[in-house]
Amino acid sequence: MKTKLVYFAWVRERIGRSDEEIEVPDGVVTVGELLNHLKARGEEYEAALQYPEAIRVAIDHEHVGHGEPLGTPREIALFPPMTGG
Amino acid sequence: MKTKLVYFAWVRERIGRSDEEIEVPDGVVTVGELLNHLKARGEEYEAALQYPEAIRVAIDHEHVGHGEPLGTPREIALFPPMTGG
Amino acid sequence: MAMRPEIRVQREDFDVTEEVRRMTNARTDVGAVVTFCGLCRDDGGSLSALELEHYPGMAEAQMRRIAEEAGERWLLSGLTAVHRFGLIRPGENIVLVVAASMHRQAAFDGANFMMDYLKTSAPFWKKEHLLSGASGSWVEAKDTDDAALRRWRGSAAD
Amino acid sequence: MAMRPEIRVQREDFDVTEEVRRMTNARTDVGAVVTFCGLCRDDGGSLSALELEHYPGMAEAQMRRIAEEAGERWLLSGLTAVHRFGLIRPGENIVLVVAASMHRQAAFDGANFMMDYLKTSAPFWKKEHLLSGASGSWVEAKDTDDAALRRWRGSAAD
Repeated sequence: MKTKLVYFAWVRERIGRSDEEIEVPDGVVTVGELLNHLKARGEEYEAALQYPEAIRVAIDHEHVGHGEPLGTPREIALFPPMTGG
Repeated sequence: MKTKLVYFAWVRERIGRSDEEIEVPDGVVTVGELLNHLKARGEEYEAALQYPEAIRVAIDHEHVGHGEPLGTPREIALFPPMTGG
Repeated sequence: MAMRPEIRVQREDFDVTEEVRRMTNARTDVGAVVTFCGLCRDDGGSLSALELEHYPGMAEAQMRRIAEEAGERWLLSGLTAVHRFGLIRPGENIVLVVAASMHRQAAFDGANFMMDYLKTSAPFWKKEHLLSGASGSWVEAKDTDDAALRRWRGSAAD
Repeated sequence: MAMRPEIRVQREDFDVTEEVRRMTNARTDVGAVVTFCGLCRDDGGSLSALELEHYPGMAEAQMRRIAEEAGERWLLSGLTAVHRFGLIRPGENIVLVVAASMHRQAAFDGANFMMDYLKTSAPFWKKEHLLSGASGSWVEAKDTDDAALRRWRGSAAD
């Protein structure tokens, strides 16, 4: 499955890009499995995703927990805890 | 003791004036006694002070309870419960 | 407390932006400003105006006392209260409170406290004027306003 | 709920009076308007600016979800939330919330709720730029902000 990933704040800085399209392997079903899969893609991903529990994930603009299935999204976003307001 | 009295809202309307100077007799020591004394001054006062517990009193711009002594004030104000804001 | 409340009782309307700016201008330690505007409502469609009467001198003194009490309870960098008097039409402003602080909850609590006490202990009274031309009645004090006060009793500072 | 929240994410500043007027204009059923302004603070004197990053699309969607939830919990006649992005200097505005209602406590609670959720669940991030020219760090999420959320859980509507 081809999926668009978008990154924000220090996740974006560490990975070194703001978005990309990746091929999600068939075995990767949940959000948590996607994070693990990405972490193995290189040291910039390793640096960004070192503490997966600090990573917030949104699928098609909605927050999801790490145990949720990915489904067939248009866009998956990875970012740090939010600090707006 | 000569004292200035000021009236507001429906207390003012019923008494028919916004202020006056009166002679407070020696036996009138507390706020409550003053209200009773005024009530006896005529039917307009009777109408205004019919329910003394509904009357709020301020001495020199400070709220006082009906049991408080009058002291030697510059100004005593009588008015209904406040409805600002 | 270095905080000096700005207290005004006036016939004219106020401008919220202007009052906020007064409290944030040329300083960088204010993180939160909460404003409250109270407006003249006309639920039944029969109101021409509210006539706001006040006790000059005591109104300002009482508003200042409440503001200073708020300043003792919460860490506020500024507190403004403006109360209008005279004839006020439905949809027009009656009262403004502005509370500024480093932190948002102090600003919310300071403004909320100021309004609760303004409603019940500042010497203002409202009389209704009806569209029919008839003189309406004096607005009565509400039990719910007294109830609102109780939550501030004995509550610790911020 | 007839209430339609006004949600904006923008680079430009906002005007509080203007946003209040938008919610009270030509109506006589609004008795209370509470506004919250969040400003850029510089406690240490070393900050040049905050850079506000956001997730376009989701930011608006999330702000709208929070506003609609507020509209279900309290009787609000209107709710506005404006969040800025880009470089924001100390003393400048970051965020505005305006809640309008017949009654004052609903307006206070609606605005307060909106701010607590904006802080913790709307996709915005702050990076510090220092006067020294050095790139500062990303502002970290605060435990106190998560704690502030808890008070809204399971609390009944107005």
